Amino acid sequence: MVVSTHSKPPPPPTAVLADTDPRVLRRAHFFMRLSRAWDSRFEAMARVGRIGRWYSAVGNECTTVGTALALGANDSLSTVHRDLGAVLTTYLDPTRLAPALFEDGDQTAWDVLRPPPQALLDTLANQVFGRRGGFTRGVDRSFHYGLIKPEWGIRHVGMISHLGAMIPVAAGLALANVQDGTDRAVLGFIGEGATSQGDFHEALNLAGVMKLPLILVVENNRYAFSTPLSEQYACEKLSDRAPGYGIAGETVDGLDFDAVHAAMNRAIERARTGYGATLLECMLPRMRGHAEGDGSYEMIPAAEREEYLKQDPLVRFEASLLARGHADQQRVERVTATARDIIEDAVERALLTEEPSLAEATRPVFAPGEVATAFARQSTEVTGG
Amino acid sequence: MVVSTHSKPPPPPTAVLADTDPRVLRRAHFFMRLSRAWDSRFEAMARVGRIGRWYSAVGNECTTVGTALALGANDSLSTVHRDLGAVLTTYLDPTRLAPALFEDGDQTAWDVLRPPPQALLDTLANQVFGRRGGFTRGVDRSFHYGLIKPEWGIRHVGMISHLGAMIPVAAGLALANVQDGTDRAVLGFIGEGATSQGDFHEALNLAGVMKLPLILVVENNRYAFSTPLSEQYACEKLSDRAPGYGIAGETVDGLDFDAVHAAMNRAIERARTGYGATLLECMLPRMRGHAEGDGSYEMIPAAEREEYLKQDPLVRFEASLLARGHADQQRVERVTATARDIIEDAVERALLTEEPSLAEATRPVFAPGEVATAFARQSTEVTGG
Amino acid sequence: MAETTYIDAIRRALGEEMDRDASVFLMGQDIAAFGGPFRASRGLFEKHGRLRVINTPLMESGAVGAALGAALVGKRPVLEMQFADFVSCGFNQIVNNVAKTYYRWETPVPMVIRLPFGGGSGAGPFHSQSPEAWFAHTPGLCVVAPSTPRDALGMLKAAIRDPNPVIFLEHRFLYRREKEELPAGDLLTPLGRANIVREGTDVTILSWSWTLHESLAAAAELAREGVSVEVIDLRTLTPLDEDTIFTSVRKTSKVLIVHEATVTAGFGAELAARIADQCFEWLDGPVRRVAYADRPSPYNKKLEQSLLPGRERITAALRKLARY
Amino acid sequence: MAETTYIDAIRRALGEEMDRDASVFLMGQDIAAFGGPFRASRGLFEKHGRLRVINTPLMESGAVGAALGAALVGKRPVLEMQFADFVSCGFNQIVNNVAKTYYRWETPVPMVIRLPFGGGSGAGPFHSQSPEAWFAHTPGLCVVAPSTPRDALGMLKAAIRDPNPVIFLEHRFLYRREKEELPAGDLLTPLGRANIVREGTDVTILSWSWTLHESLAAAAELAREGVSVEVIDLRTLTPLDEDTIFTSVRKTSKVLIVHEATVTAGFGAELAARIADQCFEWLDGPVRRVAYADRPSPYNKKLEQSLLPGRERITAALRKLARY
Ligand SMILES: Cc1ncc(C[n+]2csc(CCOP(=O)(O)OP(=O)(O)O)c2C)c(N)n1
Ligand SMILES: Cc1ncc(C[n+]2csc(CCOP(=O)(O)OP(=O)(O)O)c2C)c(N)n1
Ligand SMILES: [Mg+2]
Ligand SMILES: [Mg+2]
Repeated sequence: MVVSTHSKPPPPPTAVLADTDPRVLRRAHFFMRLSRAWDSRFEAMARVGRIGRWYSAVGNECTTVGTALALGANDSLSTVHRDLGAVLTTYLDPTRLAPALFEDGDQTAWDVLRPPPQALLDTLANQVFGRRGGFTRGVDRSFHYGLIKPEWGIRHVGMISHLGAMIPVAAGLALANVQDGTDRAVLGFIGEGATSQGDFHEALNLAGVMKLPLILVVENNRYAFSTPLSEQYACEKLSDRAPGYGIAGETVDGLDFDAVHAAMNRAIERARTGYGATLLECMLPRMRGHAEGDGSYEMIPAAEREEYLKQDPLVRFEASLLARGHADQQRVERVTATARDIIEDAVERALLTEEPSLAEATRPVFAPGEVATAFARQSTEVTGG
Repeated sequence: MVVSTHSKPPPPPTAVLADTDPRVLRRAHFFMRLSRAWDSRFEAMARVGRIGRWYSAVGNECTTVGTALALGANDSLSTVHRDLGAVLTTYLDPTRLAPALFEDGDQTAWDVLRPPPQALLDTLANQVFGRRGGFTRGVDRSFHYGLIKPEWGIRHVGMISHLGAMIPVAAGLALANVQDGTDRAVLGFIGEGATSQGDFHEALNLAGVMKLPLILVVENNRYAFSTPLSEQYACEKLSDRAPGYGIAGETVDGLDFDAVHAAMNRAIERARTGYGATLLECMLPRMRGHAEGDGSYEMIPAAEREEYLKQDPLVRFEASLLARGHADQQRVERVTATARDIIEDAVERALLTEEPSLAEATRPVFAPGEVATAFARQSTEVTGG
Repeated sequence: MAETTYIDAIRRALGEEMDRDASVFLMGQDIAAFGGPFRASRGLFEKHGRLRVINTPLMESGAVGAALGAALVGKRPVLEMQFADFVSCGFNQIVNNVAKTYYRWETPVPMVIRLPFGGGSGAGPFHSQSPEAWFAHTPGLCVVAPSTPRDALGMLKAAIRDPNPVIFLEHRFLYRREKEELPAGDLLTPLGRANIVREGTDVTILSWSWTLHESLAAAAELAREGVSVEVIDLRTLTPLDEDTIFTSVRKTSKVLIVHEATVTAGFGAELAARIADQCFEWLDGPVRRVAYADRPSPYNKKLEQSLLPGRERITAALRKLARY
Repeated sequence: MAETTYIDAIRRALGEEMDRDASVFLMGQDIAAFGGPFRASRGLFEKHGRLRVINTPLMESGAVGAALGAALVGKRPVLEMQFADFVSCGFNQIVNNVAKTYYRWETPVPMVIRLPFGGGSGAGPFHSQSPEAWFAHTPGLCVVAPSTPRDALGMLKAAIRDPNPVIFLEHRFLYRREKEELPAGDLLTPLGRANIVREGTDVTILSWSWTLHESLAAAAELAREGVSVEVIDLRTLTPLDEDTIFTSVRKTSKVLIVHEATVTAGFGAELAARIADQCFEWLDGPVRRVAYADRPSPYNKKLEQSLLPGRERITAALRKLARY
């Protein structure tokens, strides 16, 4: 880990949590399984052509859940296309969603703030299908939406397709926190491919200069569409870029829950106490292709593919749960089954919901006011439409 | 200096030239004085309002000349607004321009290739004034032109105002060299302010991945317009960014000619032998404001300004010439006077030349061919023009 | 009462809105202690401090993106591009991120991007451009270009208060040349409303910003020749105030569109298209445009002047149209 | 003879020009071994190697700039944007660097930027856009949009050989849907020339790319109703083939402009403006446009279809115009 001495701050907090709190591990297990169950269901639908495209998050769960679990109410989250785990972790109160799996003391203050989990999950499923009941009611797809609900403690900004473009936006969320004098942090995700974009650079440089409470997690799954990392960058580790921005940088094994969670907790601590930003690279196995069935998976050498499939973070996480005695085989199975049932239900319900109303197509491009009114008065609203 | 081990190349050449060749020092002295004389003349004109704007290169001479002198015929040069020294060094055969100052053996093979120096200097002076005789004949200003003349061994790409935008272009010049299988290198310049642009990142990352023979010199004069480096970046040295691209990086004292020239020679050697790119940061004193008379100079604390004025690279260079016995006081004065006279002459001549022909305003936007012909046929060429 | 220049009106608007609403803040290169190259924010850093008058590093894309992030959680950023020409470096953030957010998410993006634009000062191809058409073609952006200190003040205040992204074009040539007396108080100019600056009956001129003033000069010239020209200052380009425009064109039956941007696919084309569609039956002559030739802006002042759509070219076009 | 799809015509053009001229090379994301998402370069990496079929990192601006650098010293780069929507990330390099170089330096910039664009496949707001107007408004760029495999082949070859930057718009919806028999040999389609695809006497349709096909379908429908529609495929937008357009409009006296890009300040506005100026005396009806509403492209296919300017909307507009 490297920290800038440019503006000579005292050394940042580096304490590693000795062992992760079992309550955190229980949550983590549930959300990782929930994320995996969702992917399994959607991959199956993609295979039979029931949905057009699916970007699988299989292999990313330990990283997305392990980092997002360190957030508190009204921290911000900025996600891209493989961050379902972080979304679920940030949105849902697991103690209400799967009460049988959690103990009484497992509910947190933030959980209480959050809305009924089932409704939120249903909205998310609708969103992904582009249905009427989704966050954008069919106007945009999958994780291309934002959910900014301070009253729920949720500040989540989804993506646009242009990769890299959300990193400055995440920096802006962090800037607002600084302006407001809060200690709230921002967790953003990005693939290793998108680190080549200019926006990555401009945002992290700003974060360094302004000491913004931003944690950017690079999900390094070694491929960007078909492009291997040897054609993407030439540094040894992407966290080697952190010193160039005067921010903290770490590279961790994205399959090691404790390592990910501890690194994230260090980063959060730095963010909350004014030491600024962190670039946290998590090394992940490429367990799936770019999008299901687009031919990119076949570009990975077969032996390499097999190697990655063996590195399943869920297998490793559950083995460690069992080994450390935090769960028995029966609980592992119960969590898996419960997660699968919850997702199956949500998907089935979403599939039954209506298509969006056609009126959504021409819904306003402007928020209500003078401009919106003037826009609606134009003849192009009729003839061009 | 850091070199990537990402793709595990053998260690790059690092031999430091023990002491700079006296012929190089003679040239360097002349070009530094030529650059300074030009600035003095233009600063004087800016002060009395005879020219609109002037971006002074005072303080940059040791860096621009010390790096450009390491180039050979058909290496490429990419300059921004304070790189007059590099332009002069690349264009002019000093042995023909100021024969009295050079010995018989001082002319190089490249000098012979180059056109008569006086004509080129006159064109340059006309260019800066926006006159008919300039490279762009009044259509663009100062260093906003390109001079690509392989028959002269000159491949010079000037700037657009958008800072950072020329770095990818320089990378493209380097790419063409690789495609052509030559060992030719590219020297590009950029201010420390412009390193914050996304294009800096995208270009250096490409250079790292493709091992492009690109040397990017950062002229770190500690201010970008009014912005001090503490508000520009938060790393300790900008060369700390090199490891993030898997390229070599060095920071040198831009007032130390031998250090600059040696670092540049190392970089050139790496470029020629396939070890790829170098980010070479030269620390410079801010001896002038952003543009003459724009109020930015006054933003620098007075004590700091004085400090910078004391660091004049020419003073230091001449002291070292004298101390090392490479020149006596008389030669120093002769070089200074000759440089001044050459520039005075060129400027006077340029001031007497004609304004551009009005027809230049509507000269073609397209190179001759189908498209240019179709363009000229349009009615907007008449009614809109 | 003292006269207020265009640039002082901008500064007044920024200052008043920052006083009024703590969520308003400024971002840009060299805008803090230096006050920006045109001194639009002079004094505001001293008053509001470094968290509300933020010097950014030398970047555009990252600055737009960061402003968007702050706007999403309730801030009202006002971002200065040092010159409008540099907005192309932040183009993607504006057209794909900022512009599309409300339609997609129904989350308001209150944000102003100030663009000091235009030519006339011999500043060459990269400090003279008029980029409004790119943004007018992008759904979700309100594009405005006031031509007077009064409207600069009133529209900037309105833009800062509007819940939508506003591209705010300020002509550099007008900054210190246009001045007028402005009363105290909270002066607002509605967005989306054109202004009939001069009434007339024979020809309508549609223009905005610097060319509006040139158009007025040409109209005065034509008046001496007995031709009555109505001059409309569009002020807001998108959304367009069609009522005012169509009513005028239907009255005069002839229209000349004048703008500084290059002619092909400039915003004048859109005006011509709407008029050719909606006013066809009323037209007594071709819809004409006076604009910049399809060329970059040359550096040499005389060359530049030869391309600028100034009063002579407007006058000549008016004469032709009046005789048509 | 086998039929060639639009995308195969693109690949054929790339292959033939690479064979013909060693200075031609390809750059883009995932274009090497993978062949690009649409497989436009399939097989070319194997044949020409990694220095002529270059996978870039995930960047657009840097790629355009690097292509420019190579072009300045005699290369002929053909750059693929993975989707046209991403070209906004390289916008500054295109509009300020690439487009302005020849005017400023008189150094040719032979370079093609391929943009797989357009909607119709439910790909949402960021994989469906039609960005031609931004570039048509930028002096120094040639903007083309072929609608058939024959023209895709001939125009891409001509574009690669031209000494100027060409923005080459390929409609994704046509890639595998349009096919035709193509003879062997060096087929070239001149740049700057429109094509009268269907002759008619009552109304002229001006269109390009996907909407050209929809326009033809609408014209066929109108023929059954006794209305004779002339359909012109612009093929090149800038520079515009005014001769062909004006001759047709002066013949039919009515014109419908059809494009997929959003209506306001789209390239259709420029067509309308030139016609309202140059064909005023011949017009027997308003100049009408059928285009996309001023909205981002919604994700849901039904929503998207409701906004797309397809044959029904064109047919309805034609009927109205014919009756006018
Ligand atoms: C600016 C931009 N350029 C190109 C693309 C096309 N594209 C979509 S995903 C992708 C690869 C992303 O790789 P990475 O960032 O590593 O994420 P991963 O898919 O591996 O999780 C590319 C090139 C894009 N979305 N945005
Ligand atoms: C993309 C872009 N944004 C903003 C500017 C305005 N600008 C011109 S020079 C300058 C400062 C440049 O600083 P630096 O790179 O350090 O070079 P220096 O002038 O110190 O040599 C700025 C901000 C610009 N030219 N280009
Ligand atoms: Mg990846
Ligand atoms: Mg500087």
